[in-house]
Amino acid sequence: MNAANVDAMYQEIILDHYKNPHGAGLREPFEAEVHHVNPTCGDEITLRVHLDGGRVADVSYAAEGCSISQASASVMNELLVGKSVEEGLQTLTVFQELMQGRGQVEPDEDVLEDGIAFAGVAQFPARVKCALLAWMAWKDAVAQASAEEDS
Amino acid sequence: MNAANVDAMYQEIILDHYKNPHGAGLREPFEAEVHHVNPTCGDEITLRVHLDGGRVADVSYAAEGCSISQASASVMNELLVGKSVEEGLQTLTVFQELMQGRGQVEPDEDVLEDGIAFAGVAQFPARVKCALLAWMAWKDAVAQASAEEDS
Amino acid sequence: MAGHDVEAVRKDFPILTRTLAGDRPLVYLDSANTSQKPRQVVEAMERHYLEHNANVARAMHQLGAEASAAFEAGRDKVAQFIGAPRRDEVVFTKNASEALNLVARVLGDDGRVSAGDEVVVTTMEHHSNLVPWQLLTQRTGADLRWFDVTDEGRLDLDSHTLTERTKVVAVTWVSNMLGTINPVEEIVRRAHEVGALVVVDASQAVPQFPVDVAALGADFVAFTGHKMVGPTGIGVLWGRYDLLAELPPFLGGGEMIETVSMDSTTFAAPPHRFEAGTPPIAQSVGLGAAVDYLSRIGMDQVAAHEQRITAYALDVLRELPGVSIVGPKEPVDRGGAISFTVDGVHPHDVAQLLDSQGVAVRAGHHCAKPLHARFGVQSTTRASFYLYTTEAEIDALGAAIRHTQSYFGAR
Amino acid sequence: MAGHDVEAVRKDFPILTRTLAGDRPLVYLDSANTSQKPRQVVEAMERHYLEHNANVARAMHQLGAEASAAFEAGRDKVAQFIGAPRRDEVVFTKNASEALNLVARVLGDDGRVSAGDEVVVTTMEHHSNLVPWQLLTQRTGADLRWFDVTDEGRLDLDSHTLTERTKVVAVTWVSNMLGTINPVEEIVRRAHEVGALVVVDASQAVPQFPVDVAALGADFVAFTGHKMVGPTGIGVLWGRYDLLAELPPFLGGGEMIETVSMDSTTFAAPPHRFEAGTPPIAQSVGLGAAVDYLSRIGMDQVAAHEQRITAYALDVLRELPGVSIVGPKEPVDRGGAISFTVDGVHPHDVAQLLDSQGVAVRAGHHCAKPLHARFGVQSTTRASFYLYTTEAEIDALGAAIRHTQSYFGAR
Ligand SMILES: Cc1ncc(COP(=O)(O)O)c(C=O)c1O
Ligand SMILES: Cc1ncc(COP(=O)(O)O)c(C=O)c1O
Repeated sequence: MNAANVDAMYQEIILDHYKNPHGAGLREPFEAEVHHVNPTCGDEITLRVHLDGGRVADVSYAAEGCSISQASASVMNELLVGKSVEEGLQTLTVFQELMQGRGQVEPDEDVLEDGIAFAGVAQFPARVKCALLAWMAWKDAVAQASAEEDS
Repeated sequence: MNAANVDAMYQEIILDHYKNPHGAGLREPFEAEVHHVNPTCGDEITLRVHLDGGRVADVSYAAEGCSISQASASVMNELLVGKSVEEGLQTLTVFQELMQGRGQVEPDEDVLEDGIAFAGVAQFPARVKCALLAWMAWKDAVAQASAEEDS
Repeated sequence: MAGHDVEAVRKDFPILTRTLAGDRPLVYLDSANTSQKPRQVVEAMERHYLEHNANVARAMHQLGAEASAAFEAGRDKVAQFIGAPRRDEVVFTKNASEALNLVARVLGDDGRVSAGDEVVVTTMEHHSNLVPWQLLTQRTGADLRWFDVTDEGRLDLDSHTLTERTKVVAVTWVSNMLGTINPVEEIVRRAHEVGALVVVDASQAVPQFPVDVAALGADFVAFTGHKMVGPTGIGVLWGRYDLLAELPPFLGGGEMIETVSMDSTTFAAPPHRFEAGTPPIAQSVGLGAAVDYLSRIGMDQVAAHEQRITAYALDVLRELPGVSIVGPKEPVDRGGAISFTVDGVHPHDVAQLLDSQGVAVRAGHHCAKPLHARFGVQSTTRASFYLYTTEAEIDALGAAIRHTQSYFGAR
Repeated sequence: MAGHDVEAVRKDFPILTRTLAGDRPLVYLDSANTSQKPRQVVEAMERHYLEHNANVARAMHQLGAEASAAFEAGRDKVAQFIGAPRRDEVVFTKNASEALNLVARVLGDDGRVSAGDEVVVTTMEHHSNLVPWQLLTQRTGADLRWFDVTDEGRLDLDSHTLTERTKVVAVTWVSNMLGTINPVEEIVRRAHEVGALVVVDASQAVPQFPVDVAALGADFVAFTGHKMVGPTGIGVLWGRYDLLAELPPFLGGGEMIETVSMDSTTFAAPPHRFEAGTPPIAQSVGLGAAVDYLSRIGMDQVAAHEQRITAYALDVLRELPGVSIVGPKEPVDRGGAISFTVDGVHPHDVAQLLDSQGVAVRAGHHCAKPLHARFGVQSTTRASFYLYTTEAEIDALGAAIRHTQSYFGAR
């Protein structure tokens, strides 16, 4: 957690996503909207998913939070839109493993693309929740939207 | 609080009063009856006072407790019955000072008579409440009975 | 497995080498009241305060991360120690009493106990597992009922019948007065048959034998740090996660919220929902160290030692004329607390005389007044044992009782 | 009187000599979250555990007498420290949050707050002095109202009018976010005029300046041990004795009773009525040592030092371009917590970068979400000071903020 580690956390990629978030904003249509909060620090996200026959057609969001949580939402949008829900959930699992690995997990660039930049965050337990906020919101929203579709 | 001190607490006088309590039992008439409990150890006393024109005509009681609390009720009965309420309250003050003096107060035999035997108890903070239980009950009962008389 | 080395254990407890007034060595037979603490536990807290102290959860700095990790490690250790399926089923409270009150309050607030319902306890309960239920039933208009005990001090499960009206059965696992170990599994079975929740007061159980809350099958289990070689100021409520997740909060404040506005508030998931304000941080570190200490010795060993010492003490006490044991006289389904009376000497006077010989026991109602009433005594003297208790100390107890008898008899 | 010797004080706090990752010395600016502990406090608890440990009140043996005396001495010291007219007005809780919840619960249970009544707080409250009142008003059907704050972060006493309907006014003495010191005496005057009770959250006050509860005139005052160089696991509720004596219990259990039967129970007098179960014994010893420590330095000195350091820090922060202080910018009626934002950098990122320089601050909503909403920010970064804080540490804060700005600006 020294200066070097901070640089490992604040990768160029993360700061770029933070400054130019991908897919930010709330859009129509959507099947589910959720609001998630990180109670420790107050970071918040409102997130909508639009599914189209088992594919993630859109993930739109309004997020308020630190660079890590914002960049994570942006990277997630890039990764998930266009994928099948199933692939998306697999990606989430891989990302979650990376984040909860305390810096011991080697990131898989084929699956996570820009998401590998978060490897450094995994060394900061207090910030892992920031990186996962958007993903957990998406998981929740997808579950709701799928239940909707099925019924 | 060594063996010597225990002997100081369990004075012959105290054990005598314990074995042959003075004025024990609940009697009529009475103007007030109270029930006091030492919550720490469970010692209990039910106590009645009968006043007669500013004099303590009778103090009757049913007590359940250790040798100290029982002997104290017995000594108190001896000391108070026949005295004026005012004298009784003064005696109580003197006794209380002795008990709360942590063994530093010289007992006044003229006022306390057999009560001076409790000087040793004052060295045992946990037992002071035992020695005071009956006295506090009497104080309470007298207050109630006097209020009664006045009204 | 090697036997339990009491002498080695005693070296970890500096207080046991103390001498008291009259140069008498301390014979500490009051562990059911509170246990002594080994150096390891005290030093873990000292190190925490002097090297890693910070507030938890809220802090992002390095000290905060260290303190949070240490605090949550205490929770992990406790969860593992009691076989909790999930770490977030372990709620830290200030003591067992708060844990039990927490359950009683939120069941009422949630409407799970209301007018016409029945809450069932036993006459063997410590006040801390009785008064909260009295207050709950008074607040809600529910009825309080109880299982009675037999003359030998066993729970009489025929003395009350659970029905569909029964919403909660709250029972102690081990009586702190009688030493009786209750058939908690059987009670759980009967309670669940009628759909009642089971709250187990394990304050005297968790310190003394291996506990597996998952195997037990109860809904809530409460215990307290200071009786298991841990610090004061921390207790534990274990609860089934799905149940905790449905229940409303107990205390409101920092760290138990999800989001707050002036008008409305949503609450965090368990366990944090039930941990308002700054938690017992150093105490969790201490309790974690306590659990490590007990685990290193092995709870099987602790239990076996307690069985041995209790059997020995029952033998010694039974042979003393004029001494009557209140509670089971055989070392069967029985923990290491023995309450007794001495003919002609009030329990306080017994305790005082024993103390003058260096023998520390408790006298009084042991926070179990109804149980004393049941046995027709106002108070008793209680000797209780733990992993550091020796047979020599039991012999000292016997000798001190004889001294007491002659002291009061001779004068 | 000699001035406050910060360097001498720092020697008592071993943690302040720690170095963190990257060999950076610790700059601890998070004392409003929790204070560090001097050796004297930690050692007092250590000695207690290893030499005098026993349960209190219930035990008649010598260790029990020692432990009880030590525990009750903690109460005496706290009572004297805050100018309590009676020692039995000091109730020990687990933290300030429990103290505040205790009052809210028992006022509701007692029917002193019921449907149609009004409870008044402020938008400046810590969640621990807001959520308990939200829960109370929800349970009872009473209304929750509040005083707002001005743009400078001062309480706007004209924003709400107290009436006969107002039963309770609950207000923080010092805001943990803004640092504002509120005119509590004036609030007490207005509240008592309409017959309302006043509950003061003094969590940030008692650690920082001399407090005299008798002079203050409030009905209840709550604070917490860990913010005043004391241990975690202990808080204090001071209450007027006559009021405490009228109120029903909060938690039921051991030590808070007078007598118990299965059907009915009567309760002990204050403070014990409100202290169910084994109390925070070692923590009272620690808090007593903390109070001794602060008294030896002198609360006047502590307050003067805080004023000096806060003024210095306000100067440093005001001069940094792109840094905005949220709360009073002048060191007038102001405690030593300064919340601020840095243009273009999220508070968590600020805190993280400061931490990488060894500077420990807090970022987030500081358990004051409504107040952040009031100022249109989701979170802030907060630096807070105590008797061991030096001007060099404030300079380090300034330098670390500049580093943060260039780090995020340059990349
Ligand atoms: C103003 C204020 N009130 C209440 C509290 C709660 O204190 P505790 O967390 O010890 O319950 C705090 C501290 O977090 C505080 O700053
Ligand atoms: C059986 C039982 N239940 C509950 C308690 C209460 O524990 P605590 O005082 O730590 O709240 C005790 C101990 O006093 C106990 O023996």
